Amino acid sequence: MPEGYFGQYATIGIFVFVGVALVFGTLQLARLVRPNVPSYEKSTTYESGIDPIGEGWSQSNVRYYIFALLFVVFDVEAVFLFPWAIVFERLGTQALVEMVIFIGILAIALLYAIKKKVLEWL
Amino acid sequence: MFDITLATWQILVIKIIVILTVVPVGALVGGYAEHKVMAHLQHRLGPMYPGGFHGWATTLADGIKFLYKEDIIPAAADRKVFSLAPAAIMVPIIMTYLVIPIDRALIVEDLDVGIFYLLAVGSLSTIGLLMAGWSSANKYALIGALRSAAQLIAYELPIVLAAVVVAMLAGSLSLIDIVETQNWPFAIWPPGIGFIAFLLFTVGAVAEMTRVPFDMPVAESEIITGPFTEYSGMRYIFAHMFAEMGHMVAFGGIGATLFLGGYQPIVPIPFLDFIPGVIWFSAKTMFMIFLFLWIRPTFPRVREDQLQKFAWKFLIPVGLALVLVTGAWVLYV
Amino acid sequence: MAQTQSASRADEALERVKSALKETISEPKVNFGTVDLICEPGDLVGVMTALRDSEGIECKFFGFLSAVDRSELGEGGGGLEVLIVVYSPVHFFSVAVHVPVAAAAPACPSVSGVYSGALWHERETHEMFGIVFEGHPQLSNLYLPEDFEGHPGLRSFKLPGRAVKDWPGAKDPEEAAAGGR
Amino acid sequence: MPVSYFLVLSALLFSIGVYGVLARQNAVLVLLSIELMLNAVNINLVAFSALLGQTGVPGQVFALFVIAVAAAEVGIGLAIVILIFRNRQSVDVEEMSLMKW
Amino acid sequence: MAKVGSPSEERAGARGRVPSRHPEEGAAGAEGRFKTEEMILNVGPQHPATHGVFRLLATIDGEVLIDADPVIGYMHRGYEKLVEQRDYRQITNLVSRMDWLSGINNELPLALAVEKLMEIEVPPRAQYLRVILCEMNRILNHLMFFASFGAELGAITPTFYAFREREDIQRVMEATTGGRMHFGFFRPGGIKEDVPEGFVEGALAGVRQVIDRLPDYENLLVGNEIFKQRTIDIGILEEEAAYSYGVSGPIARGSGITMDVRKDEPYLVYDQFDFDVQSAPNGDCFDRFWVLIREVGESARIVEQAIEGLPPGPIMGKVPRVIQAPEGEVYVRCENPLGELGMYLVSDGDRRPYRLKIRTPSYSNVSALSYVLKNTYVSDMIAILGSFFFVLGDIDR
Amino acid sequence: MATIGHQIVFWIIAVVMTVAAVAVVTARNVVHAALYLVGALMSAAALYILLLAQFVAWVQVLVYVGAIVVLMLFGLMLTNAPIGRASLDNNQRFLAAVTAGVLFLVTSFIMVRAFEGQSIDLVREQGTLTESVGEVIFSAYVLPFEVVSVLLLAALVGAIVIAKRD
Repeated sequence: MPEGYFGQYATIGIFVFVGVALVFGTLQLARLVRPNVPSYEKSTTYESGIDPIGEGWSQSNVRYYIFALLFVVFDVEAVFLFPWAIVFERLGTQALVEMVIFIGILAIALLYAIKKKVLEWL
Repeated sequence: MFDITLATWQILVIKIIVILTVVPVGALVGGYAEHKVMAHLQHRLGPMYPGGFHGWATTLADGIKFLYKEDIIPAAADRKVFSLAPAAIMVPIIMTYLVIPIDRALIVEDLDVGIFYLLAVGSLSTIGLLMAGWSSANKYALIGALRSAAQLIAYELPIVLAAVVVAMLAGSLSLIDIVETQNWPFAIWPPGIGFIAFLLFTVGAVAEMTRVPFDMPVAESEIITGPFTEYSGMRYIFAHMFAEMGHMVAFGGIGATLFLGGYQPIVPIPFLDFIPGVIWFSAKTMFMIFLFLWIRPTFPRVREDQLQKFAWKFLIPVGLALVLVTGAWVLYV
Repeated sequence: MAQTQSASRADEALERVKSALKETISEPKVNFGTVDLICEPGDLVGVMTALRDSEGIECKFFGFLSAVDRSELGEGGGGLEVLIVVYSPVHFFSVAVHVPVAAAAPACPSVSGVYSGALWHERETHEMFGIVFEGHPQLSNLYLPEDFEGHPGLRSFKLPGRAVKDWPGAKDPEEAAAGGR
Repeated sequence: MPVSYFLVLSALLFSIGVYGVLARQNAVLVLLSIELMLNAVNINLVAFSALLGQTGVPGQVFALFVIAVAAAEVGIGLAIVILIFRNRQSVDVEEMSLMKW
Repeated sequence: MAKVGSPSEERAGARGRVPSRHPEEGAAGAEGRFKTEEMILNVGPQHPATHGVFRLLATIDGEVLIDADPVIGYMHRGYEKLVEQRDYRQITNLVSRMDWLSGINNELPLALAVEKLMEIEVPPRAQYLRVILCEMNRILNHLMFFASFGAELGAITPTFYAFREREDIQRVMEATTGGRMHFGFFRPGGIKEDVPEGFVEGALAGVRQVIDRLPDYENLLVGNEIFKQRTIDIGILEEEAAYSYGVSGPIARGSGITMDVRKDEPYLVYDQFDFDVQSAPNGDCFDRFWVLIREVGESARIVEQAIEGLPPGPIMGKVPRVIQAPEGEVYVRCENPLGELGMYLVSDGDRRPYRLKIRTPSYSNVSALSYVLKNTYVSDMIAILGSFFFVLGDIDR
Repeated sequence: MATIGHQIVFWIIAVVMTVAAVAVVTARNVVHAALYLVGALMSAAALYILLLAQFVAWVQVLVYVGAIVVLMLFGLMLTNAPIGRASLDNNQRFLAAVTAGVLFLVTSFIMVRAFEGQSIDLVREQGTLTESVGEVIFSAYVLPFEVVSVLLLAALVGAIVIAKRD
C-alpha cells in the first residue's frame, strides 16, 4: 500500500467498498431476522389506497429541466472558481478583474432567466 | 502521521473501524438529539422510557425495530435500481466523513482538493434520490424525486459559493489548511463576509438535508415521503432516516471546520489550548447540529417555487457578490 | 323574544316574496319562521333566480337541496317533492321551496346554474331519490357505488337488516308492547 | 506505465460512443453516446498531460474546458430534443429530418 | 415495466371517469398545453392530508394542479335513512357522530327541532349550559384545526401547543358528559343531567387559559413570514362564490361574509351575550385561518359570560315520557363550528322522524373545493385543503 | 511494486469502464443507460486520479455526474422514451458495430505505433495540485476561460428560448 497521493486515493477507494458493504451487509443482517411474507397487496404501488391511474413513470415538467440547466451553468462556473480562489491573491488585480468579467457574464445569464420568468410556475 | 509506527494496513483498519463507528453512532446520537431537542423546544419531554435514563436508547430501539421490518419491493418497481438507490444515497455521505479533520492529526485523508472533494461527493446523492424516485414507479415518489433533485442542485450552489469564499480566505482547498488559517473563525473574521458565507452555508445545508423549512421533497402531508414512499425496513432507514442524520452530522462537521475554526479554540487565546482539539471540534459540530434542529420546529415549510426563487433570486446572487467582495477584501485590505 | 323578532321578519319577507313571484308559486306561508312555498318544476329556475336577485329578498346563500318522499305521510300523503332551502344573508330569513315531481320517472330542472352549490346536492338527491335533474352537467353517483340498485331515500326502500329483524331498540315498555315495529 | 494503455482504452471508449451514435434511434441516447466520446477525448488529454509531467498541466486545463463545452452541448442538445418531442411526440433521430432543409 | 403505447390514449381512458372538466380548460388547455406532461394523481382516500377517507382526483402538470375533483362517499353511513328507523332519543346519540370533532353541536339542532314541533319550553339553566358546552366544543374543534393546519404546512409545533390547551377543556367536557368526542348530552327539552361540581371553575380556568395563550398562537403561525407566504392570496374564494356554493362558517367569514346564525337568527340565549362575528375580506387561506383563530377568542368570551350569568333551576323542560313530535315540518339552523348545520324535520306524529334532512356544513363547503383548487400548486392544494376545515364524517354522513 | 499496483488498478478501471460503456449503448431502458453512463463517468474519474489529475477527476464527478447526468435524467423523464430494444435502436446495428470496430482498430493501431515506448511516470509522490491548474488557467488561458462563460450564457439563453416555447 503506497503512501502519499496514491495512498490517499487508495483509502478513499477502499471506503467506497466499505460504504457499499455497510449498506448491503446490514441488509443481509436484516434478512436473517426480518419476516418475509410477500403478498400481492403488499407489492402493489401505493397511491392513497386506490389503483393508480396511468403510469408512475410519467413525464416531469420542463421547468425542472431549466432548473437543472441553470445549475449546470453555475456548476461549471464553480469549477473555475476553485482554482481561481487559491491563486488569485498571487496574480493580483488582474485575476480579480478576470473573475469579475466571468461572474458578470454569468450574472447576465441568471438575470435573463429571471427576466424570462422561468422561475415562475403559474 | 502517527508517532507510533504502525503498518499502513493497520492504520487503514483503524480508519475503517473509526468511520464505521462514527457514522452510525453519529446518526444515532443525532436522531436522539432530534427527539429530545425538538421535544423541549415544544414544551414536552420526548422519549423517556427506552433504556431508562431519558430514553437514551430510543433511536437504537428504532434502528433495531427497522431491522425486523419486512423489506418490500413493489411489483411495479425497477428492482435493480430500487435496491441500489439506498447505497447510492448512503455511500456519498460516508465518503464526506473522510476529509473532515477532527484534530490536527485525526483525519482519514487530507486531500489537496479537500473542499472540492466534499462538494463533488455531496452532489452524488442527487443521483441516488432520482434513482429511488424513478425506480419506485410511484407518482408521489417521482414528484418527490424531481423536487428533491431540483432542490438539491439549487441549494448546492450557495454551499459552493460559501466554500469558495472560505477557500479564498484560506488560500487553499485542503481542510487542514483551512482550519489552520482560522485564527479567528471565519464566521467572525473577516467581519460580515465570513458571517454571510456562514449563513449561506447553513441555509444551503438545511436544504440539502431536506429538512424543514425546505422539506418539500419529503413533505408528508403532500407526497407522503417523496422518493422513499415505497421503501420499507432497512432500505428505508438507509435511504431516508440514516441518510438524513448522517447528512446532518456531516454538515455539522463541515460547518464547524469551514466557519467555526474546526479543532482550533474558538478565540485565539493561548490559554484555551489545553482543551484538546477533539473537544473543540465536537462542541462546534454539536452547535451546528443544534442549529439545524432548532430550525425544524420553528418554521412551516416553504413551497417548491418559493424555495427555488429564494435560491436563484437571493442566495446565489448574494453568493456571487460575496465572492467578489471577498476577492477585494483579500487583495486590498 | 328572539322568536318573535324572527317571526315578524319572516312575515314581512313573505309579503315581499309574494309580490315578487306572484302566480308562479302557490300556498306561500310562514312555517316556524321559514317562508314556505310550492312551485311547479317548470317555473323552478325562474323562481330561484328571482329569489336570488330580487330586491328585498336576495336569498344568495344556498342552504340545501334535497327531496322528501311524502307517499307514506298520513292520509293527505302526497308524492315526491324536491325541497330547496335558501337563505337571505341580507334580510335574515330562509325560504323553503317545495317542488312536487311525478312519482314515476321523476324529473326536475337543475338549479345548478343559479346556485353552484346545487351541483353536489342534486347528485346526491339523484342517487338517493332517482330524481333526474335536467341540465345538470354531470349527474353521476356521489355516495353510492356505480352499480348500486335502487334509491335508498325513497320510503319504499327498506333497509335489508330491518326487513329481517327489527333493530334491538325496544327499551321502553310501551315500545316493547307495540312490537317495536 | 505505457501511455498507449490509456490511448487504447480511450479509443475503445470512443468507438463504443460511435457505435452508440450510429445504432441508437433515441435522441437522448445519442447524446449519451456523445458524452462517451467526449470522455474518450478527455482521457487522452489527461493521459498526455500526465505523460508530460509538470509541463503537461495545460492538458488538464483543456480537459476542464472540454467538460464545460460538454455541459453547454448537453444543455442545448436536450433542449432541442425536448422541443422536438413536444412538437412531434417522438424522439426518434430518424424522424428528425426537419433540420435537413 | 411501463407499457409502450400512446400515453395520451391511456389518459383519455382514465379521463372518462373524471367528472366536471371545466370548459375553458378543456379547449384552450388541450391545444396550448403540452398535454402529455399531465399526470392524474389520487390524493386520498388514504393520504396524510385528507383527515380521513377523502379523495381528490388531481390532474397535475409538474407542480401545478390543473384540475381537482373531490371524490367522497367512502364513509357514507346513510344517516338520513337510519334516523327514519330510530326514535328521537336514539337519534341524538347518532347525530353526535356525524362531525366527530363537534359532537355536542350536532345534537343541538335536532333537540331544537323537536322542541319547536312539540312546543317545549326549555328552562334557562339548560339553555345556558347548552351554550357553554357548545362553545367549549367549538374551541376544541377550532384548536384541532389550528393544530392540523400547521402540521399540513409542515410546522409541527402548533400541534403540541393546541393539544395541550385542548386537554384542559376536554377534561371538563369529559367530567360533565362522560364522553370525549361523542357526548350524547342534549335531549329534546333540556340536557341529560346537571353539571358536576367544579364544572364552573374548570371551564373558566380552561377558557381563560385559552384567552391567555391565544396571542402566542397568533405569533407562532400568523406572524411567521413563511406562513404568510404560504397562505396569503392562496386559494381565493370570492364572496359571491361562497354564497352560491352555500359555504358557511369560518370559511365563508374568511371571504368577507358576516353570516353567523348565532347573531342573525339567535337561538338558545345567544342574543344575551356580547360577541363579535369575526370576518376577513380576502377569502384566502390566511383569512380563513385568521377567522378561525379569532373565533376561539370569541367563543371563550361567550363561555365566560355564560358562566357568569348561569342561572339556577331545572335542566329539563316539561317533556312527555315518550317523545312523539306532532305532525308538521320545521327547519332549524344552527351555527356548527364548521358552518351552518341545518335540520329539516318532517314528522308524521310518530316516535321517529318521517324524514330528517341534515344539511351539514362540511358537505357544502367541500363542494366549493374544485372551484378553489383550479390552477394552484400541489403544495397549495394541501394548504387549501387544510384551510377548508372539513370533517369527513360531516361530509359523508 | 507501485507499477504493478497501477497496472491492476488500471485493468480494473478499464474493464468496469468498458462494460459500463457497452451497457450505455445497448441498454434497453433509457434510465438504465443513463445510470450506466454514471458508471462509465465514475471510472473515467478514477482513471484521472490514476493519471495524477485529481482536480479534473473531481470536476468530472461534480459536473458530469452531479450535474450533466441529472440534466440527462430530467431530459429523459421529460421525453418519456419507450422502453425496449427495438424502439431504441435503429436497424443499422450491424453496420454501426463494424464501423466502430474498424475505427477502434485503426485508431488504436495508430496510437500504439505513435507512442510506442513512451510511458507515464506515475511513481511521483504528488498529484497535480489545484494551484498549478489555477495558475495555468489564469495566466495562459484567460481568453478561453472568459469564452467559456460566454458559451455557457449562450447555451442557457438558447435552451431557455427553445424549451420555454409553450
